[in-house]
Amino acid sequence: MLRTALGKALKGAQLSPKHARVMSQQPKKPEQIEVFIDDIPVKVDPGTTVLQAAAMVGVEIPRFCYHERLAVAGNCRMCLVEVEKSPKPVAACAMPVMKGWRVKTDSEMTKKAREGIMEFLLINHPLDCPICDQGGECDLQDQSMAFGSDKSRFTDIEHSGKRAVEDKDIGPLIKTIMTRCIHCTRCIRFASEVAGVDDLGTTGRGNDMQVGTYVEKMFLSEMSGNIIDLCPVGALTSKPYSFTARPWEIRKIDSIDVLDAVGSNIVVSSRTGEVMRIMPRVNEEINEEWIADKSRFSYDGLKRQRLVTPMLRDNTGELRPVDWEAALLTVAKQIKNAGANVGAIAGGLADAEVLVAVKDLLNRLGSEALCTEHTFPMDGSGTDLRSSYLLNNGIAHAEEADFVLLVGTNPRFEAPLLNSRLRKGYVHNELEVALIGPKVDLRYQYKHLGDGTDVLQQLIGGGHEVSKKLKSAKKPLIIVGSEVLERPDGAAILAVIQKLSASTKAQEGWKVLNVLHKVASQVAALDIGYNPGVDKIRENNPKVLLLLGADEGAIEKADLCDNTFVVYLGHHGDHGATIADAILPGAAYTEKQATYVNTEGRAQQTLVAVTPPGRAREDWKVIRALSEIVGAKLPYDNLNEIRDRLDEVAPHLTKYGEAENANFFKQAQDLAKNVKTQLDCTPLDVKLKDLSDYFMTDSISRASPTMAKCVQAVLKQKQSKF
Amino acid sequence: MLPTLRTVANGLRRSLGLRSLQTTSTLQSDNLFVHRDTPEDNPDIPFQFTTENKKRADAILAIYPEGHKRAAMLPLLDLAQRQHGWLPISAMHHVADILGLPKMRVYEVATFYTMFMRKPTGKYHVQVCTTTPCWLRGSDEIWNTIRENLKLENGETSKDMMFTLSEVECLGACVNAPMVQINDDYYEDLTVEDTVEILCDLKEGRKPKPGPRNGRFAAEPIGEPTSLKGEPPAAGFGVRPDL
Amino acid sequence: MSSSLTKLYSLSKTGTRFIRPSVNVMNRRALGSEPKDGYIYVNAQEPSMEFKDITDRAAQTIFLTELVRGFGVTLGHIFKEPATINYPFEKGPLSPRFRGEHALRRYPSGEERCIACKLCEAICPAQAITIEAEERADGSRRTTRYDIDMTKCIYCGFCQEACPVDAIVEGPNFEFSTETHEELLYNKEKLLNNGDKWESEIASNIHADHLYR
Amino acid sequence: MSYFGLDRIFKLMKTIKDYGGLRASLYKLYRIDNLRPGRLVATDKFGNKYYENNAYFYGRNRWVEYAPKYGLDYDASQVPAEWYGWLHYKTDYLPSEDPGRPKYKWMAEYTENLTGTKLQYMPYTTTNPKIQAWVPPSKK
Amino acid sequence: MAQQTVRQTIKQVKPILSLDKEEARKRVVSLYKAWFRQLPYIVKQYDMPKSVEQLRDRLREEFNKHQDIKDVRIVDMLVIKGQMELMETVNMWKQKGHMMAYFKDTWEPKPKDFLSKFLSGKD
Repeated sequence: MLRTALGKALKGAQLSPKHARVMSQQPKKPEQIEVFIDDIPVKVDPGTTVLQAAAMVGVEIPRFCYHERLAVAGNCRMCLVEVEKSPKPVAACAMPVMKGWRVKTDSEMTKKAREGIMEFLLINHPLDCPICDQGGECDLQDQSMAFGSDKSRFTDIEHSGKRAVEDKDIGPLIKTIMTRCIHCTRCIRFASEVAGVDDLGTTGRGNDMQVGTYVEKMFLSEMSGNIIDLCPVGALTSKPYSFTARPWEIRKIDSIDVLDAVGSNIVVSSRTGEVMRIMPRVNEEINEEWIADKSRFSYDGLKRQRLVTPMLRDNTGELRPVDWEAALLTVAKQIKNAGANVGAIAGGLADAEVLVAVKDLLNRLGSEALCTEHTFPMDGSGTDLRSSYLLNNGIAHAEEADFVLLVGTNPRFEAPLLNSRLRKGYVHNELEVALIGPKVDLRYQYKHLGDGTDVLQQLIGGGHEVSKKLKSAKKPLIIVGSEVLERPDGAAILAVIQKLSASTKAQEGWKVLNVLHKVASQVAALDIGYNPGVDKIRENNPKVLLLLGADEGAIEKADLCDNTFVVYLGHHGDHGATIADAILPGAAYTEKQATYVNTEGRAQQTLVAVTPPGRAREDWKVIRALSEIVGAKLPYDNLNEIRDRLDEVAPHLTKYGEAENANFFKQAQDLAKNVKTQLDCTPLDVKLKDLSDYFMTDSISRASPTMAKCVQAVLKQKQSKF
Repeated sequence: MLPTLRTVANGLRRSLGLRSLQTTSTLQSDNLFVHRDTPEDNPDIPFQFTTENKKRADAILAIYPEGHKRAAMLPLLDLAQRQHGWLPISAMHHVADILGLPKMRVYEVATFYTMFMRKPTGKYHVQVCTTTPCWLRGSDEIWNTIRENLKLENGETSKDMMFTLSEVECLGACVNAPMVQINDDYYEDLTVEDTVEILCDLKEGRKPKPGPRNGRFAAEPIGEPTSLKGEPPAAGFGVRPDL
Repeated sequence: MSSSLTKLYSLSKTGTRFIRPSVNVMNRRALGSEPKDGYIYVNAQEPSMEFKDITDRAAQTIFLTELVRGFGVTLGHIFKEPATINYPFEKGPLSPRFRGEHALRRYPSGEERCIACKLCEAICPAQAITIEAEERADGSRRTTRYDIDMTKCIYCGFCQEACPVDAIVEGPNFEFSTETHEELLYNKEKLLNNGDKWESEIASNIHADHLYR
Repeated sequence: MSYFGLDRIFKLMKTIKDYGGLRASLYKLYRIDNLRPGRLVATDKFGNKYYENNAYFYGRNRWVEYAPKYGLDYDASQVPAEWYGWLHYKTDYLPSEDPGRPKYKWMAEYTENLTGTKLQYMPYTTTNPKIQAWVPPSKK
Repeated sequence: MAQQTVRQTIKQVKPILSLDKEEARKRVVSLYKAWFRQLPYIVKQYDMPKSVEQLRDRLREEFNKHQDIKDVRIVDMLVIKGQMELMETVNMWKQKGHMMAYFKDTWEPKPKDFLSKFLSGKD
């Protein structure tokens, strides 16, 4: 909607305020103007709205429809303020300030305007706060307390005067109670601007206006949950969370999402030892204030299919619950028997602490067979140079790019928040996107270059139509999906891309080569020194194999010897647990304080929101206890000590919140020249092509009933005609 | 039977001053602002512009500069409605396809304007103005005449899909009150007999002459003009002498 | 018979006036010594050492007047109607607002009233209420757990004040003492059952009080 | 006569007679520590008898005599909810006459305080377990 | 050196009650007897679900717990504590629960090292 073909046609002629902000980084700065908010003088750039100017001096103006990250709509009128010499109050969110304006946010007129608007809003708003999930964190509640009148002229003894609106069915995630809607249109703007799914709109007019989809249609977005946060009232609420908790009885713990490699910052709300919901936390460098649906809604997977007690496989081949002593002793015995012939595979949800503990343990036993489930080419620079496996340029900078080449990735589902950045660049910043790989729907237009590896060759050769654009771009990005690098010819692809990125004329400090990982543990594992891929395990055939939540089926029972003793350390009964001979229950990401490194190399930590269920323990502690019984005692007893060890291994792992840069592109490219593998001619492919593929990708989301419902709903929507 | 009983019970309760419990949404408009699939209106029914209308559509699109093509939505929807008699959802989809817009944007426009008929409408859409001037001039009689003649109530369509009757607000022909709009034509200065005659003509396939029915040409007074009879004053009339 | 004895008792009471004529005098003296600064001396005072008073006191000690008066009171009460009520056969007057054992009420249709808004849980000063809620199959908001720890409860009545649907009420019953602690940890079923049992009385209490709220 | 309190003796004798003889009266006295004349107001469905005698002062003028089946195991909580208000002087209406007293079909049968009996209430959880453990697939 | 200091201090510090070990022993024995005689009444008064024999065993155990203590002053101090305990018991200043606390199961000490912490699940 925001950008049709017109956007391109009128290049630079008319720019949205956001675009202006991006452009204003250029040296020419317009003169600032002075305005007075409640007699406090403030100097602002021209074009600043009254509301923004007021925020600068700390005066908050009430609002419903205005949102910092969405276009200005100006339809709720809650932000009306008096401006001196203006006969009528002005809408602060939409009105740019003029020189010398005196804005009165606390005058009689302003108060009267607010009370009037509030009274109008409340005429048609149902008084069902007791059963409304927004109750307690509702903007309308708060603002009617703060700015509303203490009396109402609305008397409705017949129960016939209030507007009633039919509820809409927009999928299994969002519950709609449209009678509560105050028509702020935030959800509509989010859908069309950020999510790029133009399915929401207003139908009807006047008193009959309603927000909805007009036709029966699911809101098919991977970021749909954010409209719940945006909704200032209880019209859009979370379906899985519905009626289960109240905001005042919830404990909020800041944490990190680990279901993709972006590492979105989240707030885990828990109550009576149960995760009630997950909400985004603002982090401008990563997720702004959005999170993807999988991160938000798969928490009910944390309550299903959990491993709550250690288990051992008995003589009949059945897994039986045992206590920790028995489990640890048995595993230790097996490890002792195996000697150095022990291997470990780290899954996608393993944290840095357990990774380093396992590495230390196996090293002490004399084994080097430490692998990650997801592979990465070892030819050339391999994993020695950090810059060859990171999203080097950072997630936040993706929106500044002017040309993006996506190779074998579907960022919409592999990293929805990166995709939203790209879409932001596309909408506001004239970003051009090209994609090599299967044709997928990214919710913005891009140039599909085909899915063959030959396109890469052409690009290098300069014979391709896009190569000129790539070479001339000031801020080009090449984003490679980690999935294509898992191919046998991954090294060759990486080498080509390294060469390609070196050939661009990017500006100083701009890093062209970016690898987008799919799982949260991969970067940390590679940083610590794990070998990508399970080939080593297949070759060595270890007697004891330790699976750290490895559930993707990278290794099957058939790949191993019959006498291999498989130990599964993890939190969900999934693929890994079924092939295991011993199960050691670990903690999920909401239950431990653990370090994760996201795809851009930023170390972040999760915090403990709830305790691990049953007899489950924090993962690294299991390894630590095991080490003592095996006789190779690891020298750390508490979190601080193991963090010290992490610091020893790789100092950036404990610098929480900071993305440690890596810049060895040149060296990597030199090393890449040694790559012997040739490009394969099989087309590049990605696993997550469609929204229905997105919801269930790991052991947590596979256990989640909500995610299963989502998949079904998406498949059902596919059958629909709308 | 049961609904009648319920109505009676509700009426009784209300008259007794007891609170009634509301179980369904109140009807505030006779239009539904969500789509419901019906046999005559569902996305499976194909809609295409006829070749003629296709040309017209192209002409309409040509008016609007590149990048502003979405402004052609209103005329295109109108074209579709004229072709089909009303505006089915497949027509909205077709317009959305032509303009390359999300369907929702078309739904928004189509539901906003009351003159887009999203329900099957008769060949003749009889719109009776009942706003104050017409009402003062006897629109009630006209309304009742049409109602009885067509045996339709407000918003109903006759079974043979010939007539749809609706009561509308001011159509801007107050000087010629009372008036009725049938499709694009205004029939003004009506009496009961005129109304019956118009309806009869329509039923028999004749097209009655639109315009005032009392012999007036347009909005001029009947007979002689009663004011402004003299020569219009020259420029500068009534202006301060010093200017 | 008893009335005559009561009279006898009252005679003994008036008799004190004859026997102890000095009481009033002494009182008056004690109070009469009210100083100008407005303070009253309240501590034990030295007994008067006038001859008259000394003999008076001596006479009272010798004739055991205090003892006799005491017996008189006792004797009189034997024949009086006792003022204590014979619980559990007789029960004292109770207000309709009395706050006793909790109950969860139902609508006349039999549908439970509680909508799990958790306002009672929030307002409970003793944090005696625990609620868990979820969507019922028909989409309505209901509790799955409504526990009141009656041993924590301080019977302040805030819960029933907070309740928007009159679901949780403190019923009239106070005869719910138990032999064990556990029995006082009420769950939802118990509370609903209480409501079903006591609805007759709860409803009439609310009816009796409806004019005042 | 009243001066000598003889009327009371007659009253006592009449009460004894009303209660069905000396033996019954003695048992009553033993059981309820009281022997008073009163008007039998009603008997509830459990067999409890309600008496009233306004000659006694307010607070003692209504009383209940628990059903004979309880013997000495009478308990204050054996008064059913309908009679509770009358016995506590909240209302002067008898339950059968009170128009404000609802009678819904879902209303439960009154039970006395069952503590110490087999039927006593024992708390139990009404919720589902919060964590669903994984059950390993059986080999069979 | 340190031992010397200790010894000196011990010499200088005055004993509480008993002048020598024998006297201390007498006090202990008399306390034991006093408790012993009281046990049947304790069982009755506190309605303890234990037999007198069990209490006797427990009493002996309690005294034997300190059998290694040789310092007269500590013995005296323990005797005084025992007397206080007895007084509280006899005067019914205690309640059943306090008495039954003598028969509590032995509880495990708080886990100290990593492995026992891990196994007990306590941090």
